[in-house]
Amino acid sequence: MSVETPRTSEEPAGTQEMAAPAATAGSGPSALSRFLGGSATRNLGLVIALVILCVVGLATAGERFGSFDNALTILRLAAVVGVVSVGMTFVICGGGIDLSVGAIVALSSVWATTLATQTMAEDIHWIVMVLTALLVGGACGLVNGLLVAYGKVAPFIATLAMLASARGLAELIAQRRTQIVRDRSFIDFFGGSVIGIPVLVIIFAIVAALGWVLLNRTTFGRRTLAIGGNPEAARLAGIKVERQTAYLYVLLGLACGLAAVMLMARTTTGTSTHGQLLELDTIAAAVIGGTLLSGGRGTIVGTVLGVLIFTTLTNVFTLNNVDTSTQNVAKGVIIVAAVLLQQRLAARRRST
Amino acid sequence: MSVETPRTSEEPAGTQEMAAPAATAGSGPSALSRFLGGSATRNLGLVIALVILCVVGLATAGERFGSFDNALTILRLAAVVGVVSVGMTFVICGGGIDLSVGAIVALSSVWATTLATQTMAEDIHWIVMVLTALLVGGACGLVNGLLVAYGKVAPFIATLAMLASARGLAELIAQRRTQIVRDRSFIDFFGGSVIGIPVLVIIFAIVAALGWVLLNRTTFGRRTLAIGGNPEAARLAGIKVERQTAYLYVLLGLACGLAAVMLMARTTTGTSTHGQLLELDTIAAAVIGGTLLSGGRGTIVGTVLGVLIFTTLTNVFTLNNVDTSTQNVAKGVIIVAAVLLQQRLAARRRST
Amino acid sequence: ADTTSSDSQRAGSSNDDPGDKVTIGFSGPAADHGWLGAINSAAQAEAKKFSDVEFKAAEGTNDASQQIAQVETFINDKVDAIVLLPTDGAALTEVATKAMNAGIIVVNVDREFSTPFAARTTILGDNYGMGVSAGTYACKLVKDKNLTNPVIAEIAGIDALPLTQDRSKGFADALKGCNQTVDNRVAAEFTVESGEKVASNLLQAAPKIDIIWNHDDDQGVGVMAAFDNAKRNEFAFIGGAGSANAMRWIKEGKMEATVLYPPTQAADGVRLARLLAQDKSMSDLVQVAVPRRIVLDAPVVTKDNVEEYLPLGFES
Amino acid sequence: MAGIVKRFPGVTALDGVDLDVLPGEVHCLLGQNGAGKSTLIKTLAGVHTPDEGTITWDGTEVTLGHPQAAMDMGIATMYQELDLVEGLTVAENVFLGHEKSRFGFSQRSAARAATRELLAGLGHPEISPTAEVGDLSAAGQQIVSMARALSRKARLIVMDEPSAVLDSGEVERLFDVIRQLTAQGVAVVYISHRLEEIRVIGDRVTVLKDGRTVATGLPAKETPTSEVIRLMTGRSIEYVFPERGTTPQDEPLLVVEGISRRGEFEDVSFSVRPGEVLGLAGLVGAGRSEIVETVFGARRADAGTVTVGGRRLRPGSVDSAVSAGVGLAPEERKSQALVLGDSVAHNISMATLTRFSLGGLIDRGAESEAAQELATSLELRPTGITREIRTLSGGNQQKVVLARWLLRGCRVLLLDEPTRGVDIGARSEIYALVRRLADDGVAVVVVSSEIEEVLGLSDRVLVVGDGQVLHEAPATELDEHQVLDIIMRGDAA
Ligand SMILES: Nc1ncnc2c1ncn2[C@@H]1O[C@H](COP(=O)(O)OP(=O)(O)OP(=O)(O)O)[C@@H](O)[C@H]1O
Ligand SMILES: Nc1ncnc2c1ncn2[C@@H]1O[C@H](COP(=O)(O)OP(=O)(O)OP(=O)(O)O)[C@@H](O)[C@H]1O
Ligand SMILES: [Mg+2]
Ligand SMILES: [Mg+2]
Repeated sequence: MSVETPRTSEEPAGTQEMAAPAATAGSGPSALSRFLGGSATRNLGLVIALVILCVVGLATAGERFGSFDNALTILRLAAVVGVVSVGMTFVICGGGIDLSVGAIVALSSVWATTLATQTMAEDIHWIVMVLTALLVGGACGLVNGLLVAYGKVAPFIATLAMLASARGLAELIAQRRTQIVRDRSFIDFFGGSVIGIPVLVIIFAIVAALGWVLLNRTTFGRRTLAIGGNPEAARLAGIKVERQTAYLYVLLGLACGLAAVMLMARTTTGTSTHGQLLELDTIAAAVIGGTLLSGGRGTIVGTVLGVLIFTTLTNVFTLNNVDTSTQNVAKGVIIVAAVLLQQRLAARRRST
Repeated sequence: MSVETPRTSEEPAGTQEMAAPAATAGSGPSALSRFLGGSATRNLGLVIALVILCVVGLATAGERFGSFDNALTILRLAAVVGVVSVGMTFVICGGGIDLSVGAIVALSSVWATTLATQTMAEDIHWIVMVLTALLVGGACGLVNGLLVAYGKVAPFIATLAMLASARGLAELIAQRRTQIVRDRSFIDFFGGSVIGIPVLVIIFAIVAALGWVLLNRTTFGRRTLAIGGNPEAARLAGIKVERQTAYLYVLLGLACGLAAVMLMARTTTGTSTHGQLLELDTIAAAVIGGTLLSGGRGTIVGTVLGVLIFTTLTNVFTLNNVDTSTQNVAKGVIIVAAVLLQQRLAARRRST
Repeated sequence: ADTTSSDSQRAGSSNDDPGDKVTIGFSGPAADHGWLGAINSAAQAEAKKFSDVEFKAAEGTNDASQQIAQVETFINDKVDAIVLLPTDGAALTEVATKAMNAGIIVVNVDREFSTPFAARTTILGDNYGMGVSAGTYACKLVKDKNLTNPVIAEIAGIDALPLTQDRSKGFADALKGCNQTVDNRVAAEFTVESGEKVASNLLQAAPKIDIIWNHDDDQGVGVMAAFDNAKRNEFAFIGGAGSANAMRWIKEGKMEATVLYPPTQAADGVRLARLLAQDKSMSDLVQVAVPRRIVLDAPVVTKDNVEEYLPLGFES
Repeated sequence: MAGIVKRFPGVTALDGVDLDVLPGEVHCLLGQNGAGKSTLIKTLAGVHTPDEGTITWDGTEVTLGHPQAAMDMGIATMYQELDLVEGLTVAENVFLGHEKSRFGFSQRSAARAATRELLAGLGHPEISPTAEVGDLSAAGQQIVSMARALSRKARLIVMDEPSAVLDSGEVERLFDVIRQLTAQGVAVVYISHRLEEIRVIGDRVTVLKDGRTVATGLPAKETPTSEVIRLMTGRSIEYVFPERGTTPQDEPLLVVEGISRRGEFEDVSFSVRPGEVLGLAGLVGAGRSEIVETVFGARRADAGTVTVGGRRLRPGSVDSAVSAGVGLAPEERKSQALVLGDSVAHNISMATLTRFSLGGLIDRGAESEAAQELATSLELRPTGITREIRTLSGGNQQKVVLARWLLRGCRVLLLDEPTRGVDIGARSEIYALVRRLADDGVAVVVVSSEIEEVLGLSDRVLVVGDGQVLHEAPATELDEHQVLDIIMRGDAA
C-alpha cells in the first residue's frame, strides 16, 4: 500500500524534474520503503532496473557475472564514483552544481603524490598523503563555495573555472607525469580487504551511510533541502543560506579528496588525468537517482542505485565483449527506457 | 543615466543566477543599450571584458593580434561554436539543457560524408550533404524534444542518453574512420570569402541575427521565455508548453546540423570525434553571456559576446606562447574575475 | 631507417652550426597523455639546442577546429615552418595545404594528411606496424609456449581515433598469421584511471587469459594496477608506446614486452623543419634533399634488448 | 457545470459540484479554504480535466482539454496564484498566448498601446507596459493579471480572489470594472473570502463545502451573513475581533529608530511593548512590507537601529533577528515562505530545527508530534502533516507559515498580511490566536491592507503612506474614514 501524496499531472514540461513524485514518508510505509529514502516508488523503479540488468547479466554471462568476485569488481569500480556522487547529491539538493569534481580529484591525487608529500609520508605515516588529499579537496571545495555563496557567481561558472584551473594546476605540479605511489603500506591498506570485503567498498558504504544520515536525519540535511527548495524562504526562516551553501561545496571537495585517495590506491598513481568526465558520471548518477537538478529534492539511496546501475551496465557489456560504440548506443537507449519505465510504474502505483 | 528598476539586494545565494539585474527597457534607454539585448548593464560588462582582452592582446602580441587576418581567424573559430551557442541559448531560455550537441554535430558530419551521401551529392549537388546534415541534426533534436516534452524525461538525462547514443552511432557508421569530403565545390563554397569575409563568419552572423529576431521580436521568442520563466503560467496562458519545448530542441538540432556542415568545410572531414566538449563550450558561452540556467532569461548578444570572449582568450594565449596548463589556470581565474567585475560594475551602475 | 636516435654525434656535418634565423611553429594534440607529453617536451628540447630557432608551441588541443585556427595563426604570423602533429590528419589537410601555398614548410608528424601535397615531409610512427609487431610477437609466444587455444585479449586506446583502429587492425592481421583471433577486446582512454577500470572488467570477462596486448603504456600503469588488484598474472603482458615504466617492468619481469612507438617524432620534425627552412639537406643520406616520407620503425622491446632501449623510454 | 468530480491522488477535491452562470451576472463562489473553489474554476478553465460531470456552454456540452480551448470559447481566468512570467514585461504578459503579431513577428508597439489602454481603463496608467513584471508589487501584478483577462475579450471572466492583495480603493476600482463588464453582458465568477464584497458586487451565490455544492443561486444581497457562514462552515461564527486586553505598561520590547532605505521608506520609528499589537495601516505600495522586512533584517537598512529587549540587531541579518526571538510571516507565502516541494511538517519546523536536534541529529518523532499538534490546533485541512505543501489550498498554506513561528515561540512576531486568502472561519481563529499571543506577552506587528482588520485587531495603529509614518494613534481613536483621510492628505501630521 502506498501512502504517497503524489503530485498532480500538471508537471511543467521542460523543467529539470523527474516526473516521478516523491512520496512523503507517512505513518504507514514499510521499513523497506522507508529505507529506500522515503520515496519508495521512485527507488523501486531503480531497483527493478538494476534487477533486470542483473538478470540480463546472468543470462548472458552466467557464472562470470554471478560470481562473488565479479560483484566485488563492480562494487570496487562503483566506489570511487559513488563517494563523489554522494557529495554531488548534497550540492545539487542545495540548488547548486559542481563541474569541477574530476579536476579536484586530479589535483588532490597529484598533490598527495608529489615527491615532497611522499617523502614526508615515508618519514611519518601514509596518513599524511590522505590528509593532503583531503585538505586539497576541501580547499578547492571551499573556493567553489565562497565564490558561489558569497561571490554570487553562478555555480556553473564558478565550478567551470575551477575545473580549468585545478586541472591546469595539477598538470603544472605533476609536469604531466604519472606519479607513482611508493608507499606499499598505503596501497596494501586501501587495496586490502576486511573479511572478504575490499576496503574501498567499505569506505563507499560508510560514506553512503553517513550521507544518508546527514541528509535525512540531521539539521544539516534539512537545511540543505530547504535552501535548495526555496532559498528565499530558507533565508527568511533564519537559515544562513550562504554559509550552508559554502559547506556543501566543502563537503563535496572533501569527498573528492577521499575519492582521490581511493583512486591512488586503485591505480597506484596520482596524475592530472584522473577523474576525467567524473562530473558527468556523478551528476548523471544523482539525477537518474531522482535528485532534482533544480534543487530541494534528492535521496542518497537513489544516487547509490544510480551509480550501481551505470557500473553494472558497463560490466555486463564488457563481459559480453560488446564494442564501445555499440555500448554507447545501447547505453543511451537503456537510460531513456529505464526512466520511462520508472515513470509509468510510478504513475501506475499512484493510481492504486 | 540608468533607467532600470533594479531588484532588491536579496538575491538568494546558490541559485543559478547571475547577480547582475536585468534592466527593463523603459522609455529612456539609448538605441545602443536597447540593442544590447535589453540588459545593457550586463552586456556592457561583457563588452568591457572583451575590450580588456583585446587591449591585452595588442599589448602583448601587437600587430600579430591586431591584424585583420587574426580577427578573421578568431571569428572563423568562433563561428562553429557560435552557431550552436545561439541554439543553446534558446533551449536554456526555455528551461532546458542539451548535453548532446557535440555528439549530434559528430553524427551529422559523419552521416553527411558517408560514401552513399557523397555519391548522391556528386550526382546531384553538394546541397545534398547540407540537407543530410540538417536532417540528421533536426531528427536528433526532435528525439530529444519528444523525450523531454512529451516523455517528461529530465532534459539532462534525455540529452545525456542522446550524447552517448549519437556518438556511438557516429562511430558505428564511420567505422571510426575519418571520412574525407571529396566535393571540392562544397569546400570552396563554405571555405571561401565574400568581399573578404569568410562564408563561415557570414553564416554565423546571419544565424545570430536571425536568432536575435526570433528571440526578441517574434511570438516564438516570447513563448520560449515564458515557458522557461514559468511553465505553469505559460500553460495557463494557453501556450502549448510541450510543443514549444519540442520545437526548441529541434531548433538546436538544426543548429548542430549547420555547425556540422561548417565543421566539415573547415576540416574537410566528417568524423565521430567532431564537436568534443562542445556542450561545455556552448553552455558556458550562453551562461557567461547572461542566460539563466534556470530558464526564462537570456540574450543572443550576450551569448555571442560570450563566444567571442572565450575564442579571443585562447587566441591571445596562443599568440603569447603560453603553455596549456598555465592557460587553463589563467582561464579559470579570468572567468571568475570577469564575472565578479561585471557584478560590481552592475551594482555600481545600479546605485547611480 | 631508425632516425629516432637523432643524436648530435653525426660528425662531418655542418648542419648543426647556426644558420639563418628561422621561426618554427608547433602544434599537436592536447598533451594530456604521457606519450604526447614526451612528444612535446622532446620537440621543445630539440628546438632549444639551436640558437637559430625561434620555437612557438601552440596550445595542445583535441579539437580539430581549434587546431586549424592555430595553424591559421601561424600563417598569419608568417612563420618559416610548421611542425604539425594533427589531432586528425585528414581534418588538418586543408589548412596545411593553405600553409604550403603560403610558402611555409609543413612537416607532418605521426598522423598523415590525406594528400601528399599538404606537407613537405612526413614523419610517421607506424600505428598499423605497431599492431603487427605486437601480433607477431604474440604469435611467437603462442608457438614458443606451445599454447593450444590461447585466450588473447586486447586493451585498446581511445576507440574513436583512427590510430586505434590501425593498431587493432595490425594486431588482428598479424594474429591471423598464426590462426589466432582476439577473444576479448576493451577500449580505455589513454589514462591510468580508464586503464584500471576496463582492465578490471576485462579480467572478470575472461577468467583465464594467455596474452594481453595493451596499446598504451600510459594507461598501462592502470592496467598493471588492475592486475595487482585482482592478483592475476597468468598471462603474458605486452605493452605499447615504450614508456620508461614499461621498460622497468620488463626488466623486473612484470611485463613480457612492449612495442615501441617513438616519442621523438616531433623532435625529428623540428630538426628537419629547421634544415628545410635553412635550405639544407640531410647529411646522413646519400640523397641530397630531405626525403618526403619517413616511416619510423615499431620495434619490440623485450627482456633481451631492454637495456638498449631504456634511454628512449619516456617518463609518463 | 453539473456533477463535476475531480479526484487528486489521496483527496477528492470536487465531489459532484454544480454551478450555473448567467450572462451579465456576478456569480460569487464561496467556501472555506480547501473547499474546492480554485479546483472548480481550474476545471472550468481547462486546466484540470474533470473525472466526472459535464460542462455545458451556450447549450452545448463541451470538453476542455487545454486552457486554450476554454479561452477560445470565451472564458478568461484570473488565477489565485498569480499566473505571470516574472521575466517578461507587462505588455508581454498581458498578451501571452495570444500575442499581437503578424506572420509570427510580434507587433510590440501595438501590444504596448493596447496594454496601456487596458491599464488606464483599470485606473493604473502609472504601470508601464515595458516594466518587468517581477519588479511590480503583488498588487501591481494583480492589476496586470486583470488586464490580461480583459484583453481576452471574454464572455465569462473568472476571478479567483482578486481582492486578496488589493486595498479598499483598488477594490472599488475593480468593482467599477466588473460593473462595466456586466453591463456589456459579460458574466463574472467572483471568488473572495471577504463577505462584505459579495454583498456589494454579487448577484447570486454558490457555496461549496468539502467539494460539494451546499447551496446554489442564493441571492447575494438578501441572504443573511450568518446563513452564508453556516453553509460554508457548518457552524455559526461570531465574526468579531477578540476582546482587547489591557496592555501592560512595560518597557518596549521592539524599538525601531529612524530606519530608512533609499527609495522605499524614510525615518521610520516605532516601538512595541510585550503584549501589544501594533498595526501598520496604509495602501498597497506604501512600503509597509519593506519596513517589516527591514526590521527583520531581510533587507539592510541604510540608516537607523532596531533593538529587541535592549539588544541591537545586526542590520541586514535575519539570523540575528531570529535568534533575538523575532519572527516574520512574509507577504508572499509561495516565494518567500514555503518550500513547496517539502512536507507540511518540515515547513513548520524549518525555523526551529535546533530544538528538535541533538548534536545535529533530528528527533523526528518529537518534530512531527509538535507539528501535528499545531496543525490540529490551527485546523489545517487536510490535517495530514506529511502532505506536500504545494497540494494545500492557499489559506491552509498561510496557516502553515503562522505555525512555523508559533512553534518557535517568538517574542516579537511580524505578520505581513496574515489573513490574505484565509477563509472567514480560519480568519477569526487567527485573530484569536494573535490576541492570545499578545496576552502571553508577545509583541506583535500586523500589516494589513484591510483597514477594518488593522483597526479591529491592533491596540495601536501606525498609518503609513509613501514610505513615511503619517500618523500614530490608539486603534480605538481611529475609524476607517479617518485613516483613509490621513492617507489621502499624505503628509505627516
Ligand atoms: N494539485 C493538487 N494535488 C492534490 N491535491 C490538491 C491539488 N490542488 C488542490 N488540491 C486539494 O484539493 C482541495 C481543494 O483545493 P482548492 O485549492 O480548490 O481550495 P480553495 O477552495 O480554492 O481554497 P482557498 O480558499 O484556500 O483558495 C484541497 O484539499 C487541496 O488540498
Ligand atoms: N505599480 C508599481 N510599479 C512599480 N513599482 C511599484 C508599484 N507598486 C509598488 N511598487 C514598488 O513596491 C514598493 C512597495 O510595494 P509593496 O506593495 O510591497 O508595499 P506595501 O505597503 O508593503 O504593500 P502591501 O499593502 O501589499 O503590504 C514601492 O516602494 C515601489 O517601489
Ligand atoms: Mg483557492
Ligand atoms: Mg507589501
